[in-house]
Amino acid sequence: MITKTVKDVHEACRGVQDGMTIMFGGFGLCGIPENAIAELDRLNIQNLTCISNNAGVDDFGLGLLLRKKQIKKMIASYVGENAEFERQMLAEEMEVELVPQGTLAQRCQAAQSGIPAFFTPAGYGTEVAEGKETRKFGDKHYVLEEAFKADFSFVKAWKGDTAGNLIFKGTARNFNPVMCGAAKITVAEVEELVPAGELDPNQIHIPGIFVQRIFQGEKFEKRIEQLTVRKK
Amino acid sequence: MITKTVKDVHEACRGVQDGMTIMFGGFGLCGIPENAIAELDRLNIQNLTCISNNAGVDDFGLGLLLRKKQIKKMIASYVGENAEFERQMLAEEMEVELVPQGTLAQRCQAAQSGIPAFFTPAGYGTEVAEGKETRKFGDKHYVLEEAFKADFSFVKAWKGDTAGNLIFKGTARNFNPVMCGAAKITVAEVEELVPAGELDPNQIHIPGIFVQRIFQGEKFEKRIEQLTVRKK
Amino acid sequence: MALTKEQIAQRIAKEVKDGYYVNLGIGIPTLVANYVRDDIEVDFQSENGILGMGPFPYEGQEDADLINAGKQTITSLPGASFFDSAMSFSMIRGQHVDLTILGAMEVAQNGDIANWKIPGKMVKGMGGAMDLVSSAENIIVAMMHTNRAGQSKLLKECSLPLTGVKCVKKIVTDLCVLEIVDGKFKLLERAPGVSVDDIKAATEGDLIIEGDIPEMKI
Amino acid sequence: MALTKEQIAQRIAKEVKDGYYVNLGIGIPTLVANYVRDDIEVDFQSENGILGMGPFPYEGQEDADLINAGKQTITSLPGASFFDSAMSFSMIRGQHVDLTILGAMEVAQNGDIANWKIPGKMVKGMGGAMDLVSSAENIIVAMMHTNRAGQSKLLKECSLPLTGVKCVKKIVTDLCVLEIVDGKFKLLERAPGVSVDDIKAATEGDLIIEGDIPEMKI
Repeated sequence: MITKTVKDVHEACRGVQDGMTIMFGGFGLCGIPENAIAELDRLNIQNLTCISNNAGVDDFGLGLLLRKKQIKKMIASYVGENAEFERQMLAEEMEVELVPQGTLAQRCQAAQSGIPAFFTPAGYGTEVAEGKETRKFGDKHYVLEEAFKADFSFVKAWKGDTAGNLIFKGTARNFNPVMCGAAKITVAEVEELVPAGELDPNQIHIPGIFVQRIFQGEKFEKRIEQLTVRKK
Repeated sequence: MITKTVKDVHEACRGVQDGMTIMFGGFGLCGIPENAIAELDRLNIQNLTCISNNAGVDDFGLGLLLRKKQIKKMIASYVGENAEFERQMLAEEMEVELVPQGTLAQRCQAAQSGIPAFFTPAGYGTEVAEGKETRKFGDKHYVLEEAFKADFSFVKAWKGDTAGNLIFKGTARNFNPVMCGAAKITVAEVEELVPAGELDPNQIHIPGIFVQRIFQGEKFEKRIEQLTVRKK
Repeated sequence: MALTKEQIAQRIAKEVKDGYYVNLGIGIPTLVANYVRDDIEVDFQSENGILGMGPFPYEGQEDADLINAGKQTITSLPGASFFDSAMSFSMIRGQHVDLTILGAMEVAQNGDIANWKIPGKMVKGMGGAMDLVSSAENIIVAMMHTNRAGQSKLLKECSLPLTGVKCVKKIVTDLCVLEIVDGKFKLLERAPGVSVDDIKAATEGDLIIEGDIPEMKI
Repeated sequence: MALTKEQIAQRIAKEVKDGYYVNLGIGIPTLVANYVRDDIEVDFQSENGILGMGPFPYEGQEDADLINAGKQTITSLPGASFFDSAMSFSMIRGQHVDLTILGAMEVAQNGDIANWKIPGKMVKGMGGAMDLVSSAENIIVAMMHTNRAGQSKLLKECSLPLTGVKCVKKIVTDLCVLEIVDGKFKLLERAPGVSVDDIKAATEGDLIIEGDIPEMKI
C-alpha cells in the first residue's frame, strides 16, 4: 500500500537539492509552510529559485533563507516588508523577477492545469511586458505569460487527510491551492491530519491527487505581521 | 438596498431575448438549471446559441428547447443521449460546434477570469484545431483557444444565500461553478436559499460576486439518466 | 478463443498499479474497476467531477447528484472528493492522472486514435476524450479487434476523424495485447487459444512479432 | 485648506454606490471603508482572498489566518467568502469588481499610473496593482497632490516605471478632484479654501478648467 503520509518534516523534504526551483504558499506570513522553510534553513540548501508572493520578514518566513543567502533568485509580487531583501536586490546579490500578483497565481494554476501559456492584461505597456508577446483581443491589449516549472511545492493547509485532501482556513488559503500539483512534488504540512474518509468530500479545497506528501506540522507559530485591533 | 434575490423564475429570466448566447450548467441531467430551462421553453425564446456540456435527452433538459427548435446553434462536448439532436445536426437544421470537454470548461473559466485566450493540448492534430493557431511549448503541441462570450449564464446550486454565495452538491457541481460570472448576467437557482451569514465563508464554492440573480427553484425533478444499482 | 468484454477488462486490470489514479472511459473500460486486485489502492477519477469513485449504489440508495461520466449512478469511497469541471481537467491536462483507459473505433500503428465521429452518420461528440488522449502519458485502449463488419480496427492509418495523434501506448483487444513501438503494433500476448495467424489475419496495420508470443494469463 | 488623508478618504467614499464590490489599496484607500454611508450595502474585496471584509477585530480576537492585503488583522462580515489567489484575480481580471481605489506616486494626464518602483532606490513590487489597473473599469486614485519635495505628482508624462497605461479615471488629492478627459486633467472640485490658482501652481500636467469650480462637500 502506497502512503502519502510522511513521519515528519525531514522525511517530507527528502530529495530537495541545491539549485532547485521551489514554490512556497502563503501571503505575507499568513498560511506559509513554516515547518518546511525551517527545515530548508537547517539543511542549508543553496542556490534556490523561490516562487512565492512575498519574501517573508527579516527573521521569519523566507527571510530565514534570505539571511543565509540560500536564495539565488526570487520570483515574487511584493517584497516591501523585508529590508534585507531590498538590500540584496539593490546590491544585485540576488536575482529578482517581480510578477503581478494575479499573473503569479495564474502561472501557478496554469502549471497545475497543463496550460503552457495564457494571455492576461496585467502589465501591458509596462516593463513586465518587455520581451513578451502581446496581442489585442477586442479593443484591449494582453501579454502572453507562461506556466511556471518547479521541482517542489511547499504548501500549508488547515486540515488534511491521508489521501492528501486539503482544507484551508480563512485567508491562509491564498496561494496554497494554486501551487498544489504545480511542481513535480507537492508537500503539504497541515495543522491536523485525519484518516481518509473523515473530511466531507463536498468541502475539500484541493483533492489528494495534487499532493504527493503530507504531514502534520510539529508547530505553527503563525506570526502576525500587522496587528490591527479596535478597542471594545 | 440592492438585492440579488428574485421572487421566481419569471423574474430571474427577465431580459432574455431571441438570438442570445446562453450558458447552461450541468453534466447530462445532473445539476442542470431545470427551472430556467422550463421557463425558456414557456417563453419560447428563439434562435438561441447554447453553451452546455450536453444537450439533455429528448424530453428533458435542453431537449425541451430542441424539440421546439429554439436552438440555432449548440456548443457542447457530448450529445450522444439525444436522438432528436443527432437528427437536427445531421440534417443541418442546427449548427453544432463540438468542443473537447476540458476546453469547454476552460473557455468558460477564462471568460469568468478575464483571460481572453490560452493554449491547450486538447484537439491538436484533429479537426478541432482547424483554423486555430497552434504552437509548440517544450516538445508538445498546443492549440490556442479563446474565452466564450455569453449574455446569460444559468446555473443550479444546492444551497445559496442572499449575497449570491453558492454551494454545490456531489457531482452536480460540474460545469456550474465555471459558468458563474462567465456571462454578462449569471442567474443561480438553488434548492435552498438562506439569509447571508448562514453559510460558512470557508465552504463557499462560488462567491456572490459572480452571481447577479438568485432564487429558490420551485421544483427539482432531478431525473436520473442511467440508473445503475447493486443488489443488497 | 477470443476474450469476452469482461475478460478484456480483466486483462487490463493487471496494468493498474498500487497508488494509481485512473480514468476509465465508457464501455469496456468501466468494467476494469471490477477486476482490480483488492490488496492495492487505486483511485478512480471520473471527469464529471469525482475522485474516489466507488461501486454502484445499493437499490434505493441512488442519488441523482452522484453520477459518473457515463451518467450512471455511483457511490463515493472514503477519501473521495468532488470538484468542478475545470479542476477535473486540471487533473487530466496537468498529467496528474496516472492511467487512462478508453475505447476506440480505430487505432493506427503510429498511436493515432479515432473514437468520436463517423462523418454524416454518427456524431456523439468527443466528451473528455480529446483532453484525455492529448495529455495522458499512459493510455490503454480497450476494444474489439474488428468491427461488426469484420474489418480490422488496427490500421496503418485511421480513416475516421482523429481524437488524438501519436498518443496510444497499449491496446488490449479480444484477440491480443499490443504495444505501439517504432510506428508499428508489437504483439505482446495472445488470447488463450488464439494463434499468431489469427491475429495477423485480423490486423490491417503492420505487426512486429518477435519470438514466441505467450498466451495471456487472466 | 488642503484636505487631510482622512478627508480624502471621506470624499472618495461618496463615489461608492449601493451594491458595489470595491477593492481598496494600501494607505489612504484603506481609510475609505470608514466613511461609506451605512444605508448602502458595499462589499470590500481584498485580493489575498476575502470578499466581505469587516473592520479590525476587537483586542484579543485577532486571528492570524484572517488578514487583508496590507497584512493587517481583519474580520469578516455575514455573507463573506474566502477563496484562493487565482479566484481572487478572476474577480479582478474578470471585471467583477466595480470600483478600485489605490494610491500612486505619479499619474499622467492620459491616465497612466506609476506606483511600484523607483529605479535604484525603492522596489517593493507591484503586488496586485498591475492586475487591478489593467482590468478595472472604474479606478480612483487617492494621493497627495505633490510629493515630499513639493513636486507635482500630476504630470504630463510619468517619469517612473508604469504600473498601467491609460487606466485612471478619477483622482482625488488633498487639493482637488480631477477627471481624465481627452488626455488632460479636468478639474471638477476644489478642496475648501483652495483656489484654482493654488491647484494650477501644484499641477505640472495640463488642466481643463471650465466655468466656476465648486468647492467639494465632505
